[in-house]
Amino acid sequence: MAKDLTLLLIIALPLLGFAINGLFGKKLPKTIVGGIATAVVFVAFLLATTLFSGLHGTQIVKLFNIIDFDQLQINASFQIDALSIWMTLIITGIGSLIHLFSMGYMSHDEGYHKFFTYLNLFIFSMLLLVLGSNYFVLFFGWEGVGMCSYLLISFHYNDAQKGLANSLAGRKAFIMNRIGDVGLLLALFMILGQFHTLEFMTIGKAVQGDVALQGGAMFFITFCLFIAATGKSAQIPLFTWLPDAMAGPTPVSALIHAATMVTAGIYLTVRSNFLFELAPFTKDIILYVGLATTLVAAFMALRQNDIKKVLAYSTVSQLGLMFVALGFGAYTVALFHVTTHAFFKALLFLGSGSVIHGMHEEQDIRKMGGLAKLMPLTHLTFLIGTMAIAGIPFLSGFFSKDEIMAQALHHNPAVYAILVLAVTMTAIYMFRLYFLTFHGAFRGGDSLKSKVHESGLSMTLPLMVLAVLSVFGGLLNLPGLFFKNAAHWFDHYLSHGTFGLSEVHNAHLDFNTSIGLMLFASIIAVGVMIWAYLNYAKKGSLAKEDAALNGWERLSAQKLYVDEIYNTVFVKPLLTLSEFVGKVVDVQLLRNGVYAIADGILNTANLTRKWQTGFLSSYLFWMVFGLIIFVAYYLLKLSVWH
Amino acid sequence: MQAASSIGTSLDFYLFVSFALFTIGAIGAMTRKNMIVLLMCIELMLNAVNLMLVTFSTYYGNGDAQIFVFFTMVVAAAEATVGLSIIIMAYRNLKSIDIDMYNQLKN
Amino acid sequence: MALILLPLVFSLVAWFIPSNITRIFGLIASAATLVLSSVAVCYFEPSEHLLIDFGLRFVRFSIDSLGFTMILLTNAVIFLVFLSNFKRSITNEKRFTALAFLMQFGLLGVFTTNTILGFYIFWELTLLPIFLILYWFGSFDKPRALLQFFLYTLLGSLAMLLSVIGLMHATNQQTYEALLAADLSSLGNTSIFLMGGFLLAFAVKIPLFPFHTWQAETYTKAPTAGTMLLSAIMLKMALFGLLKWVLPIFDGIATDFWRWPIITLGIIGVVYGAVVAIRQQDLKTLFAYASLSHLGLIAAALMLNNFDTNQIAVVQIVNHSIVSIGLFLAAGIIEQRLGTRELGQLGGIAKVAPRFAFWFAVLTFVSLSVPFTAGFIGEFFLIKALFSANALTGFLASTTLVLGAVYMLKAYQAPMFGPTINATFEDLHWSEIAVFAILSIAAIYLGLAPQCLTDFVAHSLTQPTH
Amino acid sequence: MDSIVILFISGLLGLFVGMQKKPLFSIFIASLGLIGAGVAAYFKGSYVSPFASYAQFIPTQGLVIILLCAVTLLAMLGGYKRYKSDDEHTGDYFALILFSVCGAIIMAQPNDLMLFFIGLEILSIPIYVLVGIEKGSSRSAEAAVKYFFTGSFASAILLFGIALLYGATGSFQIIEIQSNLAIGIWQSPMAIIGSLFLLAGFTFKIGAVPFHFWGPDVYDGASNSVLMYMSTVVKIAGIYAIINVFGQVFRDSYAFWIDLICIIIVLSMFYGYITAWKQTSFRRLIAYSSIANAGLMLFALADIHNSNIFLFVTAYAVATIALVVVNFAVNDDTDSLANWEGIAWRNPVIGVALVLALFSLAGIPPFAGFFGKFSLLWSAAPHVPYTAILALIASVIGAFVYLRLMISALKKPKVTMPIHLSFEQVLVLVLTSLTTIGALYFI
Repeated sequence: MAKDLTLLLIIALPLLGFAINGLFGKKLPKTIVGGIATAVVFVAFLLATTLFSGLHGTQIVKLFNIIDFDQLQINASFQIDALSIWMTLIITGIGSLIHLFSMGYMSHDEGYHKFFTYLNLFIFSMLLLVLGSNYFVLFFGWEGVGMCSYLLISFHYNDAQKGLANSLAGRKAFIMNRIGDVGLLLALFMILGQFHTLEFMTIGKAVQGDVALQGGAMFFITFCLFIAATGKSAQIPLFTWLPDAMAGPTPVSALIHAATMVTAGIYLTVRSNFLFELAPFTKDIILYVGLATTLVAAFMALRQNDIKKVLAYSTVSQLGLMFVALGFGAYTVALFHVTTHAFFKALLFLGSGSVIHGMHEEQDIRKMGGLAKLMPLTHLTFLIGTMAIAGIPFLSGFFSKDEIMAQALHHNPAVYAILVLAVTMTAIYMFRLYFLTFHGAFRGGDSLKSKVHESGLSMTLPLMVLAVLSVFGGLLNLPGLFFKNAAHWFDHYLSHGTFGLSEVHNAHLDFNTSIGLMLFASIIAVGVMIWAYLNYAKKGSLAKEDAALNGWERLSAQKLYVDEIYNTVFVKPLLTLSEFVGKVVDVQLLRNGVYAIADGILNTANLTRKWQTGFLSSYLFWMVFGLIIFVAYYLLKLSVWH
Repeated sequence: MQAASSIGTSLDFYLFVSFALFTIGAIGAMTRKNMIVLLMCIELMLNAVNLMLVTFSTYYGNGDAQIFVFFTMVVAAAEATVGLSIIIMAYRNLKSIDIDMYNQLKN
Repeated sequence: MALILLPLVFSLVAWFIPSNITRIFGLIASAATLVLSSVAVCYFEPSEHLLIDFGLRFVRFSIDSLGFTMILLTNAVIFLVFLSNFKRSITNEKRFTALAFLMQFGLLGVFTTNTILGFYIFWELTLLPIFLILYWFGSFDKPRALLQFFLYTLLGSLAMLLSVIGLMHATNQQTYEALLAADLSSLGNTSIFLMGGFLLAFAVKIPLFPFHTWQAETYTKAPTAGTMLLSAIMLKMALFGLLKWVLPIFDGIATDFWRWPIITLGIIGVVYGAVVAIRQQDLKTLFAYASLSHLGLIAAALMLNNFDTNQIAVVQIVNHSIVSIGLFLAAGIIEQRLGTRELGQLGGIAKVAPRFAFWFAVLTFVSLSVPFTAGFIGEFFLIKALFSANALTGFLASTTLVLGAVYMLKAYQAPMFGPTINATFEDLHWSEIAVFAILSIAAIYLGLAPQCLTDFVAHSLTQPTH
Repeated sequence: MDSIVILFISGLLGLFVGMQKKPLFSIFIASLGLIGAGVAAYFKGSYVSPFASYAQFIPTQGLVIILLCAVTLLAMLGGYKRYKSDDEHTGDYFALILFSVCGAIIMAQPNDLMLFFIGLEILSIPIYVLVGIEKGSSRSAEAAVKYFFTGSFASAILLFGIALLYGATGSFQIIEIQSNLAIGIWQSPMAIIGSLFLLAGFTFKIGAVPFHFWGPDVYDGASNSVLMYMSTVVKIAGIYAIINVFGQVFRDSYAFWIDLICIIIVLSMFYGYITAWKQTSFRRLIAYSSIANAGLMLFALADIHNSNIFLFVTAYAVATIALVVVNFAVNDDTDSLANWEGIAWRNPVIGVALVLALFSLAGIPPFAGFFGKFSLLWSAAPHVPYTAILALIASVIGAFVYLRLMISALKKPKVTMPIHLSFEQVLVLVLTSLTTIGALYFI
């Protein structure tokens, strides 16, 4: 099959699934709805693998013109290269697993067909985002995934207790994303102003090696792009929506808010690497924002009690880590972590979904415990995920994180030190989560305990697949010290197949430092694991109740009060402003002002009508008076006429 | 427009008289309350005009204005007729010929 | 010819038909005009003009591709108004039917006339039916609000009348082509004043920022059909006038003089409308301010008088018509079924009326200009044009993305989601679904293929000289 | 001349016929006379189409006569119900009206100030009488007294002006006056004072500020049927007289005089419309509206060479007649605006005629009032742009007044009892409505 046709099929299949489910989903049986939705994504994945295997250079597929003006042409066209196909593989691969999982997870939901409709639409938008060959198509997908994210977060808007909260969370996510979108929009405008095109390749070729471009314009463009990335990828200051987005069904969290959509910001940065390379200052900003995010989010995760919230903050933290890598210009490293993170975070989310499903929608870890026996398969896979993210040696997370640490150590030891802190905290909260959930005594009450059950095959199968990937994902990009030949496969793959990346070279540490680094990381991870085991499993420590929290714990549990601060600094003033402008300026000042003027004019009638006194003598007097005034005026005028 | 008659220098005098009469009439019309007096004042104004017309007629030496004077007199007569009958009708209604009593219609 | 006169005939006929078939008549007759105009478009060569001359002195018609676009839009809007109100008592009224057709006639006249005085006459002609519709079917408790709308508009259009007179005197021409050819730059400051007169009329109608005070009040108190007519098509007359008449004719020092003042007002309107909309409790008021925000953007972008932007502006004009019909229909549906539009008194409708929830959501997203809808293309390119003219205006204009999300989502979520306050809610009638479906399809079609529209209208837009 | 003769004879005839106490017969004779006069005027004058292009609304002699006759006919028919109720005097009333029209015709087209003055008095004196026809009513009596005294006072002022002008120029012939003024005499104080006195007399007739005082009181006190006549014919005749006289007198000193005209226009329009807003009586409202419209009419003087007044006065006259006829039908005794609520619903003819008339007065296209205003401003605006702007602002206030009236009339009525209209009232309303729409001919 021709490549372009394959590509179009990949994009069209989810759309087809969306159309079928959207139009007829209500009348079809649930298995067929879910089956179709899963199948289209899976077929897309298979097609993507064929593209992957036959990948050779960059290829552009043009579909049609969106806008064709004299000075501006924008096409709906797509780009096949290493980066886009890799992202496609992640999206469709993990996407199909999550679809499969959802068939089980959502089986009792009345909005079943709607859910799959949205999911397919999301996959479609996401594919547009990563496959587009220009910023416009990317923006298309960018906004599209935002919309789907909104729809899916507020999916359970009818819920009796949480319906309103769910919809508010969706709204928050949408608005926060929109702030980022404005950044992207402005960046696009500036790119258009600078290059008169939005095609990646054209721009890339235009800027390549052109050091003269380095400076103001590039800074603004990349800065705006980065703002967009912070919106989508939940970085400071726009990260608060992601934890709230956990209001959505868990598969959504896994797919959108862990594996795919939130990495769009990283994709954008990698895709625009040639621009960022010209803006070192922006890269510094990225580095420090990423660093701050990863630290802050990890800190917040320490004392969260909602199983999904912990994972959410963990996601924010990991994304921050990726941005640190980007800040160092280590694009492939960041993308490597995107990949492994997609594996284990999807696994963790699905695992938590399985737990929540089994616990009948209970998400509070204080009500869990001892689930290891009740849900063995889930337990095992969750453990693997936890170990992967915590950086237990030779699991996928170990390698990808290590790469980032290595970059940090190479560039800036201080950053490295902070990252060590963040990584340690990651291990702490993840094991805390794991042990509190799966070990110890069940705390949810007996009636619930009797109902807890292991999930069905459609849910556990994806878990197992993802667990395998989480374990072996690291093999994609082994460090050079183990297998000389197989090492850095991913680096090569990306940097040779993606425009601009071949220009960027990652730092490689020498042998001893690498070994030392890995050893240190392993010690931390394993040490934390043992500590957590002792503390939570053996000693039986439990999550404290809110009232018992001490100073730093409270800060963590209350998320550093960021939401409150935003509320006071941004939301409240905006609402007050709106209220003020609406009531005072608009109604009082403008509208009533118009009325007042009108009334003022019309009320002079009360005055003018008094002139009509009713007395004949006064009429005659005024007539004469007017006449005299006229005469006087004209005689005066005559005297000055010449 | 040459002065074609013997009226010559005394033109100003005639004009002054005419002005004076007109002003007296106008002030009278404005200040007096009795409708009959009002009517008379207006007649006075008309006659002031007549005087002026005749003056100018003499001054210019053509007869147009004198003919006009006749018209004015006729009109004045007609006005007086109508005016008096209106006053009578008004008197029937309000039992008064004080002009200030006629003050229902206002504002 | 029949294209223009048919509505007038229908308007007269409507008085004399039995009242029990009025609503059918309205629907069929408006459909007929729509079909007729669609057929006419098919036979129309976009690069040509269709001249229609009744032998009148001041009014001649000449339909170009922009005119045809607006004709189609008008006829479609009128049809949709009839369709969407099919279940309401208002379409059962002869008076409404007759006035709506009269309105259509006036609008068609505005969009097709070839003489400047004709433009003014038809412009004012539309006031008569809308005034009566608002008065008869609206809920104006005091005549003051109604008068405010009417007289505000009248003040603007009288200023325009003066400008029309001045323009005709200054150029000694009255047809569009002749006015285009006339050299106004020699007039100097006079041309600035003349353009100012037009702009005042347009600013009131669009409406631009300080002249918008009539809008919210009128929209709220008007019947749903009236609001639709006003917002979906009548206000477009001003944008059309700007695009077709004022900008090309006054291209030169007058446009240069007024460009930044108007853009400033437009951008203020964008931000101001959005900010005010956030806190509104009445659904229709909220949409009114949203409209202020959207139209400010179009007006501002139009003032750039850029060939490409003007084409996109047409897309956005059509898009705004789609959005406003849809949103005001939704507000009307809620009001009709529940008797209130106060957000605080609404909730959980989605649960009892899923079909309504779905279509309302679609229209909400259309108005949020998400991808695949015309608004996405429109907003993107309009803001782009503003941005390249001045980065600050572009930035301010782009805040509409965020603020728009804030108020639109509120407007959607507050009544639809959350705890059910209103247990009974009759779901959509087929006629209402049809309206929503047509609107959505149109929006998505334009979102994917705006080029078909921009190419079509490009023929009749003049390339500015600067 | 033919027209005047015909009118005079039919007036005389009417006096005799009136003794038969057959109102129908009287109105038949009177109508015949008016129609005959109109026809005669039509065939007499060298009729040039005034609408050859929009720049040429020059009134021809015949056209004014036809207009005056037609408006009088409408007013007479509209008020017929009142006239016939007093069948002893029906013939007299019609005779008075016909004589008065004679005066109007003479006055409107003068070439000689003497003739003009005679015409003016012939027009006015019958109206003094007509205003007082409600013999038992003190209001009517008061109106007659006020009208008579202010009117004859104004006549005296006017006459004084004529005398002064004569003194300055030595002639009553307008052409001669013009040619004499042209050689510089216009700068003599006597000519200026004379012109001002003359203008005062004229503006009194059309009722512009500050010589408007009689208007509201007299309109209020007069009966509806007389109001129809005097609010229209007098103004038409007056404005044409102004155009014809001052078009010549001011010709060479246009720049000198135009500010006075502008002041009068602006004062009249604002004063008229604003004061109309607070009125509770319909006839007073019409009076103030007519003051404002008098101001508008004076725009005809702004462009002396093209005074495109015809359309405007026609539109004004038919709309006013329609309104007064409606008021006559619904509201003869109390004359309160409150009685207007919902009347459009109680009779469709009233509804349509009312809406058209009010929109026409407010100047909304495509009705006659708009074309009238347009043709006026078309010539005037380039000469007096700022006044035109002020006038348009005032027009908005005016629209307030008219639309409030309409809103009141369109309100759902409390009383749904249909209003009965007599045949001739329906006829008048239909004719006025047709005229109002018929202005579309000028598009």
